[in-house]
Amino acid sequence: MKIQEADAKTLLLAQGLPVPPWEVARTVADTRAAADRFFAAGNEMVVIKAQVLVGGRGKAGGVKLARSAAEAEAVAGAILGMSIKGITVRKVLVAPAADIVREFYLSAVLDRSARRILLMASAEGGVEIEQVAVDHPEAIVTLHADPALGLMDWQARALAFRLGLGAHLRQAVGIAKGVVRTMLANDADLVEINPLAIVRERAADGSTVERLAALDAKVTIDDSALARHPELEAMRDLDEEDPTDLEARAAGISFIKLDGTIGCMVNGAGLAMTTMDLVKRAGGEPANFLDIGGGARADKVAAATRLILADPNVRAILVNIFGGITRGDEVARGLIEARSVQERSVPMVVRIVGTNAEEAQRLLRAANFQTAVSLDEAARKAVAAAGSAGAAA
Amino acid sequence: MKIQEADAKTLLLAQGLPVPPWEVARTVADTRAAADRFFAAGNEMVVIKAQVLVGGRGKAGGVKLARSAAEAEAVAGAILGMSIKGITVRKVLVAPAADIVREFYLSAVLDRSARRILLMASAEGGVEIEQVAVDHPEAIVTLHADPALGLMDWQARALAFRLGLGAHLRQAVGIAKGVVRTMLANDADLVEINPLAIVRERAADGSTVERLAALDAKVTIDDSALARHPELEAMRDLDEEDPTDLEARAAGISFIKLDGTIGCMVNGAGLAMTTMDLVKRAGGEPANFLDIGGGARADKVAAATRLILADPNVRAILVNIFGGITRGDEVARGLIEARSVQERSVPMVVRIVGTNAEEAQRLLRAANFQTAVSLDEAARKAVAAAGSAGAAA
Amino acid sequence: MSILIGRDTRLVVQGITGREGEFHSRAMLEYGTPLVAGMTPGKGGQRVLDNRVPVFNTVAEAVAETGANTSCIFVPAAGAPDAVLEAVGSGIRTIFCITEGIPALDMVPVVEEVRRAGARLIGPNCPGATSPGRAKVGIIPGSVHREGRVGVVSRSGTLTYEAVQAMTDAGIGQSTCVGIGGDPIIGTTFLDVLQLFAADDETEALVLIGEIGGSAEEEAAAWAGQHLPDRPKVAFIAGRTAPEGRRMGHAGAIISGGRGTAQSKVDALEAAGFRVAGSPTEIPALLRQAGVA
Amino acid sequence: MSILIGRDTRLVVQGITGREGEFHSRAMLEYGTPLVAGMTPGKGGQRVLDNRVPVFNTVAEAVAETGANTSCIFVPAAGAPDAVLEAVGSGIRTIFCITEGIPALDMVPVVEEVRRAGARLIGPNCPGATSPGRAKVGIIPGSVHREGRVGVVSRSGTLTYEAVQAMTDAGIGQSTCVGIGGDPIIGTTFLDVLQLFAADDETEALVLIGEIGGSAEEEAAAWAGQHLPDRPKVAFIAGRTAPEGRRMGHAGAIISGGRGTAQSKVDALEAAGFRVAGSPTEIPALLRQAGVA
Repeated sequence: MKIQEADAKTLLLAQGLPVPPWEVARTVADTRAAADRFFAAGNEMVVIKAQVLVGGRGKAGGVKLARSAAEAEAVAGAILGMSIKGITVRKVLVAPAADIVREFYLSAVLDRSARRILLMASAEGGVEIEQVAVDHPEAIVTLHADPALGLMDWQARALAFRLGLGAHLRQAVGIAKGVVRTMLANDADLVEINPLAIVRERAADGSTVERLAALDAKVTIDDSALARHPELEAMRDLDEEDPTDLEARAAGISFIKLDGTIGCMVNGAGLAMTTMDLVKRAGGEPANFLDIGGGARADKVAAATRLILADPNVRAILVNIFGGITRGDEVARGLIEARSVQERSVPMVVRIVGTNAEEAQRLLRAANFQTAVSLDEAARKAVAAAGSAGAAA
Repeated sequence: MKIQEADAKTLLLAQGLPVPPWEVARTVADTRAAADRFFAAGNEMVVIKAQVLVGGRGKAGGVKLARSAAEAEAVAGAILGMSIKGITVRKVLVAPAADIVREFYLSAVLDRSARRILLMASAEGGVEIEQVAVDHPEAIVTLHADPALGLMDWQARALAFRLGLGAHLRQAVGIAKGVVRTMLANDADLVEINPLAIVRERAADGSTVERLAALDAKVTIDDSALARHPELEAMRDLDEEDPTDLEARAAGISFIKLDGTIGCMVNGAGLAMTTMDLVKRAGGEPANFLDIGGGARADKVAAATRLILADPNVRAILVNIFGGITRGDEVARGLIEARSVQERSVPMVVRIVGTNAEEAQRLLRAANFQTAVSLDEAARKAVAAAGSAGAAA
Repeated sequence: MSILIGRDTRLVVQGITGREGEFHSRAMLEYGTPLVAGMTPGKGGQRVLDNRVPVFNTVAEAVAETGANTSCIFVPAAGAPDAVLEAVGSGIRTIFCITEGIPALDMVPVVEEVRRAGARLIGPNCPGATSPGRAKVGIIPGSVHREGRVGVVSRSGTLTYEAVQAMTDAGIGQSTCVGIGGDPIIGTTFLDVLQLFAADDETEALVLIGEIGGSAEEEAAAWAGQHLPDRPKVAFIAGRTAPEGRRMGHAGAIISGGRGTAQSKVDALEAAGFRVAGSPTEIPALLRQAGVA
Repeated sequence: MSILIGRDTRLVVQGITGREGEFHSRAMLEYGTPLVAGMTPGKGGQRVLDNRVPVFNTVAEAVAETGANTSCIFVPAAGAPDAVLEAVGSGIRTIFCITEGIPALDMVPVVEEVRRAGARLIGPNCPGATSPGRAKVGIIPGSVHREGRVGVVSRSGTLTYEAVQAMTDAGIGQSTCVGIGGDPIIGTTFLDVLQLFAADDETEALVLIGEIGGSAEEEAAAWAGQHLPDRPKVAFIAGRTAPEGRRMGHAGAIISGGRGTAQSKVDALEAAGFRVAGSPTEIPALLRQAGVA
């Protein structure tokens, strides 16, 4: 689960990382008021950043500076309501603009090959790490945290020296360890600070001091761990969710909406992807990924049907069930019942093999469903059905 | 550092262990009031326990039951002020008397050979584990916590089954893990629950339920870790400390008062024990263990002298320094200075070898100290000096 | 021979008294698997599955009493990492963890401990393994199999059944089918299983069924290209139409930062001499083309 | 030969720029120890000890640049466990930790990690080791030694100097003297050192200097009695007059529950064929009696 920058910063702050203050505003007036408070506190400039869960908001014009309350108001007016990669911006983060001396990149991810937490850092901060990996692979410093002992101080020191952060050793060690702690404390898949920056600040005596600060933060949470972190579940941003996402979660169905016209209902994630692939191969476009899981019963089939039909682009539904724990006849009954109550008539091609497949076949034929024996055949039939349904519409 | 039962129970409670309520009272009136509160809460009997840091308080008459406030007052009167192994009882713990079904023993200690935390348990609770080890060694169940993973659930379950606690599995697992957590959270050397008991309690609906409860607790803290646990340092019971203990700690001197007449001042713990042993071998009795540590300077020597002379039984002082980091001349100067201000004149035999030993010898002879070359000679001379000093006194 | 499970397997099922545990244990017994013990804390002393299988409170007791050497875990996600550690700590050498939904970071120290102990973990979130005609451990329907000489390794469940059924229908049998699981942190990788198959004299050909996410297919392909140049090799990769940045059901099935795409895997497999199928149903024909009788 | 340190030793001192680190590093250099590097985070690039020793920010750099294979740690207690882990993680094989006052539980995972890596840790809270005429690592005064063929192992500092001085004064030299440290959790035990001495062809006789607390002396005695029946063996145990339940300076020197007494150790040593001295000064005479020339 992705969470917004402000929430990510809250998690970093909780682990003692140096995150400059910020406010979140949902209206132009609130943005101006927040900016005013930062100006009153002695800041000369604020940054206003669109809060969306997609990347590339900078390029899209979603991050702007403002030197006055009036300017902040104007900027907020431009950003709030804009669309970034299809997402409408509903809130902005307001923070003092930092006086940046140098930028770094720091993240913790799960390294599947090594089966450990991987720390990645680079002195090329502020740009995407994927780009650095292409342009300057030698600039990326990596190290693994120990599975049992975690990130040891000496590892964090070595990382700091390799990044040229010897002058900020103590802080750099604290930040590197804090990133790993943030990951462990929240069951995160990814904790990213980009940029981690050396910023220049004015001390109480008027002199300037340089210190490290986390200016942006990105955290994603392991979905499997959300059940034990209700405080993180509460960070889910419903603003950016489709209502179907919510319904799918409630029904225990794994569902991802796509742009095509052929709805898919499958048991098993690998088979669901394969079904999508075969739809495409047969000349169609899948409208969704949908895994109803193992041992699915009639009510789940009904919920899956509703989820698929909620998409107005859907012109045909392909049901592909390989019965193992899942009983084919149970799915067939669910489909028959679901069709009887559905508001929109869409052709359905059903392929059920494995446990109780014969009974399923009998039930489906009696109810005049289109059926198929092989998966490839089912995909072809569904594409054909969608084509004629599209032509009819 | 040993801490009192009430403090140990506080630490267990902080880790979620089931510890019945208690109060600590320093006067007879407070004991009666505490007992009254427990009676008012529906308890029929309270237990009143002397709070001292030495074992065997039960046998010494320091643990008694009371069925009424008047009886509690009488018992408190008998216990408060009594002497247990030389320690005056200054406070008591008051708690509801438990309805015990069965008693167990459970502790976590540091196993030096295995270099791991060792959990020890026995279904023979309420008696000292050393006694069980002699009488029923087969009744003791042990297991090691993993150095990295800690005590795993399955280990705790196996322990519970072996103790016959299958009916209380969930609670037993929580308690075993809590004991290890208590050890790790507080840098304890020892965490002991004896007895851990199945107690019978009345539920709200009048039925009786059985559950596990920690009825007594003993925790000792690793002295080396006290600096990072100020909250534990605050649990030090100054009531039971000799003022010299406090002074020794302040001076950074390792000091233990004993019953003999020959004070010892040595650098190094092993050599300090050896010096005591040789005093005994020469027919004397050491008055203390004292290690002034490495690189000791004049002020430390002066403090050590004061510590030794605070004991009125001391009739002679044996100083034994093997100079390495410690400079012999520095120690000699410290001794000369210390003698010049000391209130009580006691013969001193000094043996200094190693770094700057010759200069030390010269200084000591000039100041009319008795010196010795070998350690055995020094011990003999000290014993002789104490003998004549004793005769003269 | 076969890999992971075979004639020497003596299986204990952890969580045998749960709904799923009991259901699949019955199927394993019916398939002929030497299921010698069950384990559920607090249910020790019972016998289950028509009185055929004794239940113990701990794995250690099951090992001591029945000589169990392999375990299959149906314990819920919250207790599954501990169940794996119990198996390892009790001397079990091969552990199948069927449980899904275990937080990935929970598995990091567990996988390390398994490695240190020299044991083997398959999964979590895996369907198990079958050596047709000998034993099946896990939840793969026994009916899809046929005895033979093709080794199958896959990250998914029903997709594997689909592919194996197609092989069986075409008269191509399997030596062992292994589902390694769809989670990001798993005990046994494609590469590990290919190495086991390489050393198995009853496995003549290989089928690898992968999906988007991570780089385990690429790593396995590189090794197989180098070490098994002459062995018939067929592969299928699911997720060609999956969008970037979205988890496709399996916790591990995600393309991120442009890495883990189906195309990258297909390219690596083809470069290593795998014939890559466009649909699971094409696998039998490609095996025949590669020389499987 | 000698044990632990010798002609192949290439030493890096962790915490070389601290007061103690610098003082003892100078003494080690003067003794002729091949001290090739120092390490203090943030002081990398400096040279210390009259420009003779380069300082690095990390142990890994010291190893890469100077071929260091042994380390000596003078880092304060709060940082010492991490310093040991850094040495292990950087490829150092023999680590002497001089630091005292490290909480015992901090050392439990560290000692385990050292063991897993196949490295060796001596200490913490130990005076180090000397192979007279070759090298000394730690804080033992070089002047007490004399080259020879008696191996000495001890839990304490100044008591060891006392015993070694007595041997040297009597004309009995040492192959290696090892101080294993007075803490309850230490990396190398009496038994470990006896086993090293047993394999060393320059060590003819053994001196073990123990003290109350724990059972390490008993364990070592049992092994030596069985495996080194003919080797001359002398011991001394400190703490015959120590009361029960009080820590005698060393964190590990405590009799608890009637265990760890001097008598128990003396009995075990005598049963294993050790001659046990009543005073450190008697050690040379007992060595002569046992046949040391």
